[in-house]
Amino acid sequence: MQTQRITIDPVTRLEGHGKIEIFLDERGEVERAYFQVPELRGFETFCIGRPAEDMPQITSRICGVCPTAHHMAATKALDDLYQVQPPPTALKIRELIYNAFMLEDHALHVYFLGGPDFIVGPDAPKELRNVVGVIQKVGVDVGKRVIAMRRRLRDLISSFGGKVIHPVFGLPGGVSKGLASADLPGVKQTAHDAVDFARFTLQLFKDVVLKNDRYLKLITSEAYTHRTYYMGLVNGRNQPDFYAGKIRVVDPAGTEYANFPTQHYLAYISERVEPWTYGKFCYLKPLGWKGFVDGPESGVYAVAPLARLNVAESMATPEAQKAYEEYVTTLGGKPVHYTLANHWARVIEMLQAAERMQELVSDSGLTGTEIRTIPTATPKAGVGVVEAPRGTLIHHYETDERGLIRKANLIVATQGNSARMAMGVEKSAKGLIHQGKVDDGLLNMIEMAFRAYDPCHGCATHSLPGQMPLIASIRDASGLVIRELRR
Amino acid sequence: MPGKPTVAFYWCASCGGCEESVVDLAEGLLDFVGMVDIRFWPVAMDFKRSDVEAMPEGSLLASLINGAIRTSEQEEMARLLRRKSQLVIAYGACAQLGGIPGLGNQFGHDQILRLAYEDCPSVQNPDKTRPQSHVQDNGRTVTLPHLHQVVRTLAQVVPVDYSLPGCPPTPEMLQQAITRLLSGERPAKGSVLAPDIALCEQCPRKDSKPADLRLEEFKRPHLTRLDPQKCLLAQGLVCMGPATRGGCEAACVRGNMPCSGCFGPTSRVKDQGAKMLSSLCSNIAASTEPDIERTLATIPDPLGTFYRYSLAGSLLRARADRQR
Amino acid sequence: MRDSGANGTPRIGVFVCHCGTNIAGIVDVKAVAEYAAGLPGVVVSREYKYMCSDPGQELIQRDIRDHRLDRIIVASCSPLLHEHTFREATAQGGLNPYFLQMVNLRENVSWVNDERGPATEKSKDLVRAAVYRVAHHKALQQRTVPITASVLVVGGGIAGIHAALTLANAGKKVYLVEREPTIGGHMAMFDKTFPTLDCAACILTPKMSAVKNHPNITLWTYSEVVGVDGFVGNFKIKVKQKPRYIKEDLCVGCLECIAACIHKEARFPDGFNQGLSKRKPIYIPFPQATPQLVLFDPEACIQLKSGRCRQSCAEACDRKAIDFRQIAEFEDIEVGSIILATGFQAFDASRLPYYGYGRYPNVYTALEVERLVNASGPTGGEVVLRDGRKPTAVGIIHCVGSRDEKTNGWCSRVCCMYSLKLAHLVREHTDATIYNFYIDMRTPGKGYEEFYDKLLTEGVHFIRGRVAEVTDWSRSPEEAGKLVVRVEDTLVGTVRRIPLDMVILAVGLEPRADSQEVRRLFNISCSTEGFFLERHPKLAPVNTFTDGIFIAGACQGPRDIPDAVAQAGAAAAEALALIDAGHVELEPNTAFIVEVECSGCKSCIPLCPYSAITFLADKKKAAINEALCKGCGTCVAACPSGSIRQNLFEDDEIFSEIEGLFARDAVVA
Amino acid sequence: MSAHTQVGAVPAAVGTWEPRIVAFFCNWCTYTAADLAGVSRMKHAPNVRIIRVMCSGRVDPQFVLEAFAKGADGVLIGGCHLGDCHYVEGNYKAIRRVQMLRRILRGMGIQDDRFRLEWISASEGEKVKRVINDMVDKLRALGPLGLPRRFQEWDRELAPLEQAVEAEAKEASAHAG
Amino acid sequence: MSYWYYPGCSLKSNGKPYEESLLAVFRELDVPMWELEDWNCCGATSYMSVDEAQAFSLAARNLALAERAARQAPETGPPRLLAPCSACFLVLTKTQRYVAQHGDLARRVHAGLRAIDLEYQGVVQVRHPLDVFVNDMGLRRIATAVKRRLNGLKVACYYGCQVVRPFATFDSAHDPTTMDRLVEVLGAKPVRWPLKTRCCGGALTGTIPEVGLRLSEILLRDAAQREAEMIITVCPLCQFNLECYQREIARTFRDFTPLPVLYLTQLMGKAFGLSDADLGMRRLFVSPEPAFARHEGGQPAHA
Repeated sequence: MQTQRITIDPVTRLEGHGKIEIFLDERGEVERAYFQVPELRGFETFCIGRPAEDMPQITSRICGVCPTAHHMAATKALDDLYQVQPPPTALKIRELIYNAFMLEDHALHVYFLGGPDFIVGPDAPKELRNVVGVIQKVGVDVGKRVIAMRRRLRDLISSFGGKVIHPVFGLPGGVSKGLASADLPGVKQTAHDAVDFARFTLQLFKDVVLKNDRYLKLITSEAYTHRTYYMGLVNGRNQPDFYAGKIRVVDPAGTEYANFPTQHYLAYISERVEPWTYGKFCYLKPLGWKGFVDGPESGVYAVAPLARLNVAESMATPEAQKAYEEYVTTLGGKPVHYTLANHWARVIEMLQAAERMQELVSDSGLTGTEIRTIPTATPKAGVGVVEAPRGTLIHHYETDERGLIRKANLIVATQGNSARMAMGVEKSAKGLIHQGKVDDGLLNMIEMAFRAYDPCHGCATHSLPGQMPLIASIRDASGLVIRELRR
Repeated sequence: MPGKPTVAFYWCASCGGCEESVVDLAEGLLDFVGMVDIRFWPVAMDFKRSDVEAMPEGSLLASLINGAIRTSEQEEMARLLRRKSQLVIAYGACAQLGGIPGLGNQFGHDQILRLAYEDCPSVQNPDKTRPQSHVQDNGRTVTLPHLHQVVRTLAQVVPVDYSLPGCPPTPEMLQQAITRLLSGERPAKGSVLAPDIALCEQCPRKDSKPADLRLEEFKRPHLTRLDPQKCLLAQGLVCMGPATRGGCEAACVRGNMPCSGCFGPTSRVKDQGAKMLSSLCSNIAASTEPDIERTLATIPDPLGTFYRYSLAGSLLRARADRQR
Repeated sequence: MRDSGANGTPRIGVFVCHCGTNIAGIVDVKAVAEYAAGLPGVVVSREYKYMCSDPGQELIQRDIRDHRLDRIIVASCSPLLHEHTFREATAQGGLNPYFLQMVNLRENVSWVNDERGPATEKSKDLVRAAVYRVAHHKALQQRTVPITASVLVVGGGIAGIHAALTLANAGKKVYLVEREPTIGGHMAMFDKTFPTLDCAACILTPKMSAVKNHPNITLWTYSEVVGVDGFVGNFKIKVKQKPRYIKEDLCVGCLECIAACIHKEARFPDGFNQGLSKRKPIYIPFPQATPQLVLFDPEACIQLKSGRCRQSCAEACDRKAIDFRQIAEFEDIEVGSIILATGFQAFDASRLPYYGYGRYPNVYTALEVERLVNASGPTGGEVVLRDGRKPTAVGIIHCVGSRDEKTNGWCSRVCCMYSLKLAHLVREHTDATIYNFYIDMRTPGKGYEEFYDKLLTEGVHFIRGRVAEVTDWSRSPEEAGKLVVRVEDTLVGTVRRIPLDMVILAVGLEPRADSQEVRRLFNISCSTEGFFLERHPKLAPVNTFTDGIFIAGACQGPRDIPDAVAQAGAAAAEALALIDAGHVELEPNTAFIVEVECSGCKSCIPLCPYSAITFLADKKKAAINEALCKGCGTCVAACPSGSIRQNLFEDDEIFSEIEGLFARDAVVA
Repeated sequence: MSAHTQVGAVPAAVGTWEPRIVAFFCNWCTYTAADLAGVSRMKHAPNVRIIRVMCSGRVDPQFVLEAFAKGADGVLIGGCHLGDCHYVEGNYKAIRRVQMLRRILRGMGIQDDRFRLEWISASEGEKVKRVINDMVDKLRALGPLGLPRRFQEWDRELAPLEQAVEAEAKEASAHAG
Repeated sequence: MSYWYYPGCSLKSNGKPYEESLLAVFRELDVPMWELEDWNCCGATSYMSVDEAQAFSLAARNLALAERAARQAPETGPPRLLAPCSACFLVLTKTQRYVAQHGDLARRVHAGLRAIDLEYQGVVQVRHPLDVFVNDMGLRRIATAVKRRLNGLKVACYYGCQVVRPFATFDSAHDPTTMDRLVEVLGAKPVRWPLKTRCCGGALTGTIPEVGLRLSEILLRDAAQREAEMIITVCPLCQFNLECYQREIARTFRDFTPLPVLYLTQLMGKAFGLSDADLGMRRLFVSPEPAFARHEGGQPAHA
C-alpha cells in the first residue's frame, strides 16, 4: 500500500515562510496535514545584554508590517519595567498613533493581501489577484483613495515616530515627541477622513462580499469552523481596546473563562513545541495541551479580529457598535466560530479605530507639552501587551539594575492562532480532499483557511508577512511528482 | 507590456519592512509599475519560483533582495536570482549589513535554540523537544530547512552589484535608484545607491553642534529630557549620525531620537562600529584610566550600540568563540 | 620626474640589503629576495652587500631606468636611519621620493633574533607587507617652511656659554636664558680645573663677560623658559624674568646697598658657597657674577616680607635702582632652533646616611671643598674645618651616588679626576695626609692618567675598596674625637679603621630634579636615568628626536669641561647648519579633509592640539591648515566617516600593509 | 588577490603554530625603542610584525579589527607615556579608544590578553623586549585565534549549494546553446 | 583607634617587663588594645630554615586571625596588629611582603589557611610600637602624658637589627630616629650613636660566646663613652643580650662598667609616673635607679 504526500508549499520547497504537508493514506484520504513554520531569528536571545530602552526599536524589527505593534508593546513593557505612568498627553498620543496604525494595517490586508480573494474573487487569474486587480475591480479612484488614505495615516505615524516602518517615539514614561498645536488641524482632518474611509470600506465589504451568497456560504461552512477559546484585550466595559486593558478569555460557549491583568499572562498562556516546525503553539495553561483539537477541553484558543469581537460584549464606539450588532445577528449570535468571519470583524475594527481617532483629536489635552515622565525606579521586570492587528501581543522583559535585558519573552499574535490555523488546514484538507483528488480551487479553499487570520509569519517566524500563494505537488511515496497543481 | 525592463523583489531573513517600504511608494507604486515589469514579488504577486527558473539567465534587469541570509533556502534563492539577473541589489540594512538579525552572531546557535524552545518562561517543554530538519512522525518524514550557523549579508553569499541602505530604505531612494538604472546609468560595482556622506550633513540640528565637543558622560535617552532642537551628541546621547551614511533625511532625529546607524557606513569605512567608537572615544574629556573607564561605562552596551545593524557585515563577523 | 605609476599595475623593485653580516648573518637575504621576486607587481628583486653605499644607491637608480620601476622597496635598516638616503636615491633615479617604502630588517629582525628560520620568515612577511603597501603610495611634494634665523640657548653654564658665543660669532641672534642670577654654572664654583690645574675663573670669566657684551646675544639671567610652542624653524618661546627688585639698567654693581642693609650681619646661607658662608638679604652671588647686578632674597628681606623696613639700602643707592614693587616680566620670542644646556645637579650625599653627611660637621661634599680651596671662597682659600682647625688627615670617598645600585648605577666620569685634583689641592693647602677610597680609578683622557701618576708620586694614599661607614665611634685613644672610616682594603685583604679629620664625598652627577618637566616643556625624551636622550648615541649625539632642538653638556650625561665645550660647539654647528639653510624641509605627512566627503560633524575639531582644524562657517565643513598640521594622524583615525586622509599613512596603505602581512596564508584550504 | 596568495610557504597551515602579533608602534617612542632594542641586540621572540605610525593616536580601531580578521593572534599598540606624547595628547585618544575597543573584543569572544596597549618611551628598548616576550607567552597559553580559519569553517556550509548552483548553471547554458 | 596585640613568645617569657610596661603605657595613654585570641608562634628562627612555606603559613595564620577578629569587631577600617617583638615584627611584615609578591607561595599559604577555614586578605596592618607612638598617637599626645620629666637623663637609643630593616617603612634603615624623638619628649637626652642598629650579638652569645660577648661589649662600652646612662631598646632579644651578659663581659674585658638596659616602654612609663611594679622594673638585673636618682628633684612636667 502506498502513501501519497501532497506538499502545499507557498513558494515551493525552497522559500517557505509557512508550508503545508498533507499526507494521504492509500485510499487517498487525508491522514495528516502539517502546517509548518520553517524559520527562526532568535530575537529573545540577542535582546540579552541590550539596554531595555532599545527594545522598542529592536523588537519592532520582528515585523515590518506591524512594527508599531511591537514598538508599542515594548514601550508599555518599559513603563511597567520602570514603574512610570506617562503623562495624559503622552498616553493620548500613543493611542492616537496606535489606532491610526490599526486602521492602516487592516486596510493593507483588506485591499492588498487578504482582500483580493474576495474582491477580485478566489478563482480570478493570478496576475489580477493583487492590489492591481483590486483597483481594476473597484475602480482607479477608489484604489487611489485607499492608497492615499493609507499614506496619510502612515504619514501621521511618521510625524511622531520619525518613520512609519520602525518608528522611534516610544520611551518608558512617554513619547519622544509631542504634537504642535499648529499641526492639530491637519491631524483632525486625517481623523475625520479616516472615519469616512472606514465607513466606505465597510460598505464596500457588504456590497462585494455579504451580497454574494457564495461567499457567505463559504464563510459559514463547517470546513472553516472551530469551536475554540478566544482571547483579547478589553477595557473596563469589556469593549475591545487595542492599546490597553485586561486580557479577557471566553470559552467556546462565549462565557467568560478568565479576565486578568496582563502581568499575569504566564499563569494562563503556555507554548507548545513540535519537532516539525520552528513555530510555537500557544494554549491556555490551566487547560493544558490536548493536541490539535477544539472544544472546551482543549487549551487551543484564537486571537485577532474574530476573537476580539468574541471576547467583547460591545464595541467601544457608536458606529462600530452598530456594525457589530449586524455582524453578530447575521452570523447567528456569539461566539462566532467561523474563521473566515475574521475579514468582516477586521472591517468593523477599522471603524472603531477611526472613530477612536476622532475622539482623541477632539481632546484638548492632545497638544500638551508634558509628554515625558522620567523614570526613577530601579528596573527589574516588565510586561507590555497590546492588541496587534493579528491578535494579542505580549512583550516581557527582565533586566539587571542598570536596565540591561537579562531575559526577554515575546509571544507574538500569530502564535496565538497557530494551533487553530494548523487545525484549520487539516480540517479543510480532510473536508475537501477525497480519493486523492486535488484541484486548484480546492487548494485555494485550504489556503483561505489560514489566510483569513492574516497570519504574519514575519511575526511568528520573522519571515514573510501577508499572503501566501499556493502550489500543490502530489507525490507518491518515492517522492516523485505525479501531478502539479496551481491555483 | 513586453519590452519593459523586468525586476524581481525577494525577501530573505527580513521583517517585511522592506516590502512595506515598496508599498509605501503609495501613488508612486502605480508609476513604478508603469516603468518596470515586476516579474516576481511573492509578498504581493502570485508568480512562483518555477516562473523564475523558467527565465533565461540574466533576463531580469535587477533583483532587489532584502533580508539577511539565515537558511539554506534563502541562500539558494539568492543564488537563483543572481543567475537570472543582470544586477543584484541588496535592498535594506539586513541584506547590506546583516541588520538586526545579525546581532544573533554574537551568540551561539545552540544558545538561540535553547532559549527559544527550553528556557523561555512560557514554554512547556519537559522533554526538550526541538525542531528537526528531518522528523519521523509515524512513518511520515517531515522536513524543515536547516538554519545556517551564522547570519550573513547578501554579499557574503552572492556577488552584489549595488546596495540600497536603510531599515528600511526610503521609497524616494528606491524611485531614484530605479530611475538611474533605467536611464542606463551604471555606478561602480559595489556602490551604495545613496549619498556618500555622513548623516550630519542633512541633519536639521547640525548647526547646534559645538565645535569643541568634550563628553563628560553619555546619557541614556529614557533618563534624559531631550531638547528637540539641539544636537543629540551635544546633549550627551550616542547618535550614530556622524558615522552613518545620509539619505534618510535624519528621520529618527526628526522623531527626536538619536540615529542608530541603519544606513551603514560611508564608502570610506570598512567597519561602522569601530569608526564611531574611535570618534566618540576621542571626544571624551576623561584622561586617566579610571575616569575613562567611568565615562565609557555610561555606554552600557557598546556592541549593540555601535553595531546595531552591521555586526554580520563587520570585520569580525561573529563571536569568535561561539559554540555551534 | 615621473610622478606616478598609477597607469595600470605598479612596477615594484625590491632591494634587500646584507648590511655586511648585520642582516645577512641571521636573515637568508637571498631567500628573501627570491621570495620577493614572486610577489605581485614585483619586477626586479635583488640583494646587495650595502644598499646605502654609492654602488647600492646607483643600483636602485639604474633599475628604475632599465626596468621602468615606479615603486621602490629597500629592505635594510630602520627608516629612522636611512629613509632619507633612499628617498634621495629614488629621486635621483627620476621617481618621486615618496614611492619608496623601507623594510626594517636590521633593528627589527636580524639584531633581535638569533634563529635563521624564523628571522627569514619574518623578513618575508615584512617585505610582502611593504609590497602590498607601496602599490598605494602617492607622489608627494616635500614641505618647506622658512626658518627664523635665531637660536635659544637654555642654561648659562660653560656649555651654554660656549654654544651661545659660537653662534653669536657666526652672526646669529642668540637668546641665552639662565635660571640663576648669574651665568657661569658649576664651573664658576671651581678653583682649578684638571688635569692642567689652570684656574677656572681665569678661563671662564672672559667668556662670561664676552657673553654679556656680545651684540648678538640677549642675556636673560634669573629667568626661565615657561612656554614652548611651534616647531623646527619657528619655535615660539615665552621667557619669565623673575624680579630682582633692581632696575637692571640703573644698577652699576657698586654694592653700596649691601653695605647699607639694615642687617648689619650677613646671616643667610650663601648658596654659591654651598652654605659655607653667609650673605645678606640683598647680595651679589659672587664677585665676578655676570651680570654684575645685586638682587634681593624675598624670603629674607624685611621690606619684601613685611613691608616694614627702613629701606636703608634704597637710600644708599644714588641711582635709585631699587624697586620693591618689581614683578615678574614675560618676554615672547621666536627662534628657529633651540639648544638645551641645562647641566646637572650634584648627588645629595645625605641620601647615604652611613657616610654621615649632615650628621658629622667634618664630612664635606666635593663641591663644598671646591669652595674651600677657592681663593675667592668663604675661607679665602684656607682649607679649615668648621671649627677652624686645619685637618691633618683627609679622606676622599669616591663613587658617592655613582656605580651604586641603591642610588645611581652610572659612572659619573668626572669624580675620579676631580678627586685627584682635590687631593692635590688640599694637600698643597694643608699638607695633610690624604687617602683616596676608590672602587676603580677611571682616568681616560688627555693627560689624565699622567695626572694620576703624578699624585701617586706625591704620596697620596690610595685604598681600593668601598667605604662601609663613616662614624665617630672610637675604639682607641688615637681614634678619639676623630671620624673613623671603616673600609675593606681589597688590596691588602683586611677591614681597616682609618681615623680622619675631614672626609670629602666625591658626589656623582645627576640629572636635574626638574629634567622631566623641562623635557616635557620642550617635547623631547629622557633616557631611563633621566638625562636628555640624544637622537642616536653615535651618529646624532647632540640631536634630539624633536627636529630643531639640540642638547649640549651634562644635561645629556655626565661629562667634564672639555667634553661639554666640544659638545656645545657641535650643537652650535648643528643649529647653525639648520638655520643657515633659511628653510626646513618637513615630512609631507600632513592630514587633509576631502571637502565633498565631509559632513561637517565637527568631531575632529577639538582633537587637534595645534588647532589646525577649523570649521568653515560658509561651507559647513571642516578644513585642515596644512601649515599647522604636524601629521600625527589622530583626526584621521577619529573621523567617523573616513573623510580625513593622511599623506604617507593613508588607510589604504595601512590596510594593505596588514593584508600583506598575512597574505601568505590567505588561501589556507 | 588569489593570484598572489599562493606565494610563500604556509607554516600556519602545516601543524606548527606560532603566535603572530601585529604591533602598531609610535614613530617617536616605541618604534625608536624597538630600534634601540635592536642596536642593543636585545633578542626577543620573532613573532611580532611592526607597523610604524606617527602616533598611537593614528591607530584606527579598524586597523586592530582588520589585523585580527586577517589572522593576527594578538595586537599590540605602543605609544608614548601619558603626558609625553610627541603630539601633546595623541596617546590619550589612543587609550580611550583602546578601553572601549577592549569591551567590543570581549563581546566578540577575543580575550583581553590578545590586545594590549603599552607605553614605551624611546629609551625603553628593554621594555619592548619584555612586553613582546610576555605577550608571546600569553598568546601561546591562549592558543591560536585564527579568525580566517574560523570564517572558512563557517562558510563551509555554503560550499555544497555553491557547487550545485554552478553545475545547474552550466547545464542551463548547455541547454541554451 | 584600637589595636590587636600579638605578644609572641618573648613577651610572655624573657620579655615579660616589655609586655607589662607596654600594656601599662597603652592603658595610660588610654589606647584600647586586645590580645589576639589563639595566636601562635610567629615562625621566626628555625622554622624559616626548615620549611619556608610552612613557616609563612604559620605566620599568616596570625594575620588571618587578626583579620577575622576585625571582621567581627565593630570598628571599621583595616585592622592594626601590634607586634612589639622585633623578630615577630620582621617575620610578620616579611610574610605580608612575600605572600603579596610570590604567587605560588601565596597559593600554598592560602590553601593551608582554607584548610582551617581561615582567610588572609592582606588588609591587616602589622605595626611596631615605635611606629604607633610616633605616627598614630604623635609626640604631642605622648608629651601630654608625661608626669615626671626625665631632666636630661642621657640615654642611648638602640634599635637593633630587625626593627627598621628590611621591610619596615616607618623609619630610616640607616639612621633611625623615632626612638630618639620619643625619649626627647620624655625629657631625656638621646646621645648621638652611630651604633644604634649594629648587631647586639644576638644568638651568637649562646653559640660562639667570644664573638657574641664582644659585639655586646662594643655597644655597651661605646654607649658609656658617649656618657649614656642607660640603653633603651624595643627588642626582647637585644635587651636580654645586652643586660644579662654584663657580668660575663666584665669578666672578659678590662675596666668595664655595667650599664642599665631598659625597654623604651619602661622609660615612658617612668616618665608617665607609673609604678615600678607596673613597669616590671624589679625584673631588671642592672638597676636604673642610680641613673634616675641622679636626675631626681627636677621639676615635674607642666608644673
